[in-house]
Amino acid sequence: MARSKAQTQELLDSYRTMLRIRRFEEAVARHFRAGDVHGFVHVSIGQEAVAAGACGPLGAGDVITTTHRGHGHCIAKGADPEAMMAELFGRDTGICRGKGGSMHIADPALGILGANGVVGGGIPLAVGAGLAARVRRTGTIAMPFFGEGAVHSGAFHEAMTLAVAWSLPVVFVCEDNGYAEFTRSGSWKGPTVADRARSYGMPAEEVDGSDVLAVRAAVLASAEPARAGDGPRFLVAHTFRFSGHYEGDPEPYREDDDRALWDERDPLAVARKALGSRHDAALEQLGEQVAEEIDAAVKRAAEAPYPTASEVFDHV
Amino acid sequence: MARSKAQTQELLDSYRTMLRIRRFEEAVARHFRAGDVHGFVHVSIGQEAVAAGACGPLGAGDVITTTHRGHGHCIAKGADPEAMMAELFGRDTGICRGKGGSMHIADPALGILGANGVVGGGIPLAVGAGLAARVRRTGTIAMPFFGEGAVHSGAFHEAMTLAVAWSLPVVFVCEDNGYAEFTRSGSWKGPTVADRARSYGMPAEEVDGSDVLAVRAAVLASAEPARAGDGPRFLVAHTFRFSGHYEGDPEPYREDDDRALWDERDPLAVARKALGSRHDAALEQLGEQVAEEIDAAVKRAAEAPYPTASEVFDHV
Amino acid sequence: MSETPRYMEAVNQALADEMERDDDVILMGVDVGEAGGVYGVTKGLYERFGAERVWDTPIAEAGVLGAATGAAISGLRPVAEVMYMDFISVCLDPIVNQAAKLRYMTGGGVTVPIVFRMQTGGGRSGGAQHSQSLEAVLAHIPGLKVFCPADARDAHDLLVEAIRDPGPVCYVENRRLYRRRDDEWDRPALPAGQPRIVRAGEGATVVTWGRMVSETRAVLDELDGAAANVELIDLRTLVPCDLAIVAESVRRTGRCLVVHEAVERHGPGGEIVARLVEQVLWHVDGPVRRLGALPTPVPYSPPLEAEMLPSPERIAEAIRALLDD
Amino acid sequence: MSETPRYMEAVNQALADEMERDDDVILMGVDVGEAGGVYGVTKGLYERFGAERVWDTPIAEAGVLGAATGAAISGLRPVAEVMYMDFISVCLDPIVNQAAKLRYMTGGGVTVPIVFRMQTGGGRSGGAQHSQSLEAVLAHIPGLKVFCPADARDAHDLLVEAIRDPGPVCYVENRRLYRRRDDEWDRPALPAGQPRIVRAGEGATVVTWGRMVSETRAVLDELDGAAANVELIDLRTLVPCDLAIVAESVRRTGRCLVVHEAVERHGPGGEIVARLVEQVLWHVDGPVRRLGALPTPVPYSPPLEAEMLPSPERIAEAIRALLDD
Ligand SMILES: Cc1ncc(C[n+]2csc(CCOP(=O)(O)OP(=O)(O)O)c2C)c(N)n1
Ligand SMILES: Cc1ncc(C[n+]2csc(CCOP(=O)(O)OP(=O)(O)O)c2C)c(N)n1
Ligand SMILES: [Mg+2]
Ligand SMILES: [Mg+2]
Repeated sequence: MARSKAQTQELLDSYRTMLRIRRFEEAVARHFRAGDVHGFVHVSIGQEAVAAGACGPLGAGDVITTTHRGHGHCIAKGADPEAMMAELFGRDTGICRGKGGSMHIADPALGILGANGVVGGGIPLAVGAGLAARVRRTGTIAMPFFGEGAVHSGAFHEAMTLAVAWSLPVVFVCEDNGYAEFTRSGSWKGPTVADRARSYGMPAEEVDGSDVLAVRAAVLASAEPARAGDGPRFLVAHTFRFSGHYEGDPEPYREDDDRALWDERDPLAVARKALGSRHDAALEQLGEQVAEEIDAAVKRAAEAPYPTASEVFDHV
Repeated sequence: MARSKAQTQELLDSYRTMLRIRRFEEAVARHFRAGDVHGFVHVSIGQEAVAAGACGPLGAGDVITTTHRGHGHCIAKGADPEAMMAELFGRDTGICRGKGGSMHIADPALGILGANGVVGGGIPLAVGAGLAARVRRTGTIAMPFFGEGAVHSGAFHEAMTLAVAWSLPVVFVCEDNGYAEFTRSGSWKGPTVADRARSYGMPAEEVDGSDVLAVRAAVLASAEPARAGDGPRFLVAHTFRFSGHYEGDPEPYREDDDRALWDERDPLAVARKALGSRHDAALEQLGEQVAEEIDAAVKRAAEAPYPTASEVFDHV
Repeated sequence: MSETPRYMEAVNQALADEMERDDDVILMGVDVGEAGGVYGVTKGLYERFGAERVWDTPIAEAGVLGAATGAAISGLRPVAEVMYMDFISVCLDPIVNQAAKLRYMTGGGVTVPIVFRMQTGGGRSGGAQHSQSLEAVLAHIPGLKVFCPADARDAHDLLVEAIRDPGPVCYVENRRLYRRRDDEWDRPALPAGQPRIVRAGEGATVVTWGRMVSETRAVLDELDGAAANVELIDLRTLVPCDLAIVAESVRRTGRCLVVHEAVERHGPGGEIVARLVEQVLWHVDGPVRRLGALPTPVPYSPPLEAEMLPSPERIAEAIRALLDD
Repeated sequence: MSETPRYMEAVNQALADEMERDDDVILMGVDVGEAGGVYGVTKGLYERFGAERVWDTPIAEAGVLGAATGAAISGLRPVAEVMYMDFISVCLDPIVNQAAKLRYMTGGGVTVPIVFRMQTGGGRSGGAQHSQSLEAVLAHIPGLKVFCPADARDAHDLLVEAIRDPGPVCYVENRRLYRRRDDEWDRPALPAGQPRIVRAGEGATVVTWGRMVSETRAVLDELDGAAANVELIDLRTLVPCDLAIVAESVRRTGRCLVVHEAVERHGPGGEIVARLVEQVLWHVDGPVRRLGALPTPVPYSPPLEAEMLPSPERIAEAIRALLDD
């Protein structure tokens, strides 16, 4: 299918977002190994197309909630990688003043209501944001991101139930990235995620989570009726967790053929192939820009001061 | 359809069970008003066919869990009305030694793992009993009873998910009795209970909960494959809560046409009609027997001693 | 003036006034809307404010409280009901891991103006799952405030304060007080955190909250001799809680008893005793003690439950022992 | 003998031994099976005992713990894992309202032989939802026992005891101890409920449990003068908990500090202080104090978290103050 000029621009923009996420997370992983980034860190390498494709079409007033694996969603929704990196370095200039870290990264002013360390925990929060949008007639939508592992949780069920019961402007985005920790997707007898979603009486679509424009199109199609008051929508993005569950994961559970998928599933490679060679020069330049941006983010994070001890009592 | 002799006997037996439940609960309501029965009391008048029909075909090793509205299930599974009445009177001779009361009535030795004061709370317990049956290869099944109000709870979702994931010998029985507290069934946009159940990948059947033989037949059909290791089954019994939500409920929320349903939905009337006039004499005698049994239960409960204070520390 | 409002009417009035004052205040809970609440506490609010302000919910408390929390960080001020405090067991995550922590985790990026309304009330054979006083569980969680009004005046004022608070407040009613009217309805409002001397005395100090305030007062009114000369303090809120007034009292009286309906073991009294001991150890010449419920689930049978909970008899006995030892 | 087992190996060994001994013992939890647990604690058990004994579960903790409870009253002895103690927020009902109360509510009709394995461990930037020590919440609930092993010996022995216990036990590991080996692996097993004197002394008594035992011991080993002469007691289990040994110590030393990783406010220290004060008030000539974490959510940033949790410096300072005041 031929691509319009606008679509090409969207693809270029999305590529940039994905690349920023990728380079950011590669830096995070490096600096985790170096001991600069602490605690539990989960990167979304391989899943960038979902973040970029889903957040791209959102407006400033739209909100997201995310999971323990939320860097990509934050960047795609507009968070500043420098402030994010400073957060992960535990610095006072961090996006949460060093108090959140990777698992709680957030920028509420940008509609990023936060990562969440509790599987399923962010889904009801987004439903509540949708409720607020309805009550306040803001015309905005809420989008919870969550993994396929979360759909067994009571929080998922109750959140879905409320969104349907109250026809809330929510677009649920489930990223099926092949694993929940060390357990392969589909290990549990039961319906597919999309069928599960449909069973609540909610339209659900499945989309190739490595194809950023496909994700984008699906989100656009879902967001419109949700925004118009036609009730919630659901997307399942089939994607691929290239890294371990957490940084440091030795991944003994990986199956041999896993890595083989990488070449065809890497969303950056997919986008690049779609763009063809015509943009090589521009993309090369973009690559340098992004590398510089992330290098600078790391540098400034490393130079930033830690919070002073007395700040422990702030914001309780 | 002509009824076999065996079926007639089943109907007579079931009628007896239903009548014992009815008279028991009528006495409970009376003695609640008199101040002999305490706390929160929920009777199942109008729903006796579900208890009798579902528990009738169970074996001694099969287990049930029930809800805040559990007297009927207990009696149908074989609990002694006298010990139950003593429990509700708070006496030392009570089936739980006075410690449980109506909302926690139980007789584990008979496979009655207990009523539950937490909506949804008993469902995972039954799934666990099913797990034990599988692990221990007992050939028994577990049957959680719950109301249609419970299906929105996370406990329901997680319990269903596990039963399917592990192919457990569980027959779920949802009683849709028209109300959850003061909220009519079907008030919430979303799937029917049966469709919800099917969405987990579990066969589900709907049955007229006022027709005891229909319930019985449905349970028999479901129990067999569940017992044989073919995974869980689900029944929705459409029934009718004739009383208030709790004893003392002024029921301002009742709709006018509600009571009109009573004549056609009363499971005792339905069974009696099916039996025809041929058994009138026998049923009259049965009525007297049951009345005597319940009167005696009340009398002995009222005469029984309260637990002594030091028993408060027993069984912690 | 006609009769002063009952405790439950004071709750209703606070809700109505705040909903009138601030369009962002909404209610959520099982049967809080059309039915007016299982105890009638929210009666009339659905009719008055409509379905976009008063949200009946399915029985899905974890989802509802999570949604309420999400709404609170999106500009609303939800008052979400947990029908019985015992049921925090099914919805603790939104209270404890989300609402309590979101402001902190975001470094001040959000405020979480939410009230978790819940009620307790043992002593009426509610059974083990409908009778628990779990305020200590909530008070242990940084980020949560915990209010426990003991009379209609405080039921009103503390709820108003809770709704206006920028952070999450667990507001714990006692259903056995619902129908009570208040001698002191005209008492001026006191801020959360400040205990109130209910009855002056010099022989000992008794600290309590919730239903145990009126229960203890009635006991004291019956006692005579030295036992009558006891100071009674209503703590009102567990968090915040400025113990200065209590410490001053204990320095004066030299003896202290903390009474609560919650189980004594690892209950809220431990905190109060430990803090008082820090502050007054060298001033006391008598014991600093607790009296709470026994370490058992709440039994159904009336005599067993009476044994398990702090009864007037046990309170009287503990006060006498306090004065004697 | 070769090297003594690490803490996590001691847990694994107790599980293996009990599963070998009793076919009714089963394991349940997210990734406890094929993967051997997220920290490797259950490694090898799936291979050894098979899928009917070691149950990997979906992320549905309320369902899983409820099912484990149902299995426990149906003849099995499940050991169900909550991956992080913080997540009791999503599965408190089966722990608190079902397992803890079922024996009581049925008047002894069932026993509930179940172990809830969970782990905590602040101080490594786990963030607000992966760092909490919530043992006080569980210890407050009648019907639950709470074990908090501080070293490999107890990790093993207390788990064996927990599995054999006819009632529910919350068994709280500390992941920061997982890789530690034990100086005293040959120490004889002590029953739950009995505190252990880790280090004798006459100047003051410090009571603690979990990771704070080794932390405090290290601090004491560094101190000199009077401060070195401090008795250190490992409480080992919060419920049951016989304080006689502690009270005897405090009568001797005249001063006491309770140290814990949990938040101080309404934390487990309050109970211990309150009980000690009851027993030893007239024998102490110094303070009876607590040192716990500050009343804030656990911050991510290392210096903030170090400030929030009881650090070696703050422990040392508190001990010096205890001796000086
Ligand atoms: C309630 C809860 N249970 C368990 C965990 C531990 N845990 C963290 S991530 C994870 C797997 C989540 O899988 P999925 O939802 O597919 O997200 P993914 O990691 O693949 O992005 C688990 C079990 C948790 N954080 N919260
Ligand atoms: C977790 C929880 N939330 C709320 C309640 C209060 N409550 C008791 S019964 C009930 C309605 C249950 O309706 P349904 O499941 O249909 O059962 P029914 O009463 O009709 O038998 C509610 C909301 C409860 N007991 N537990
Ligand atoms: Mg996944
Ligand atoms: Mg119902």
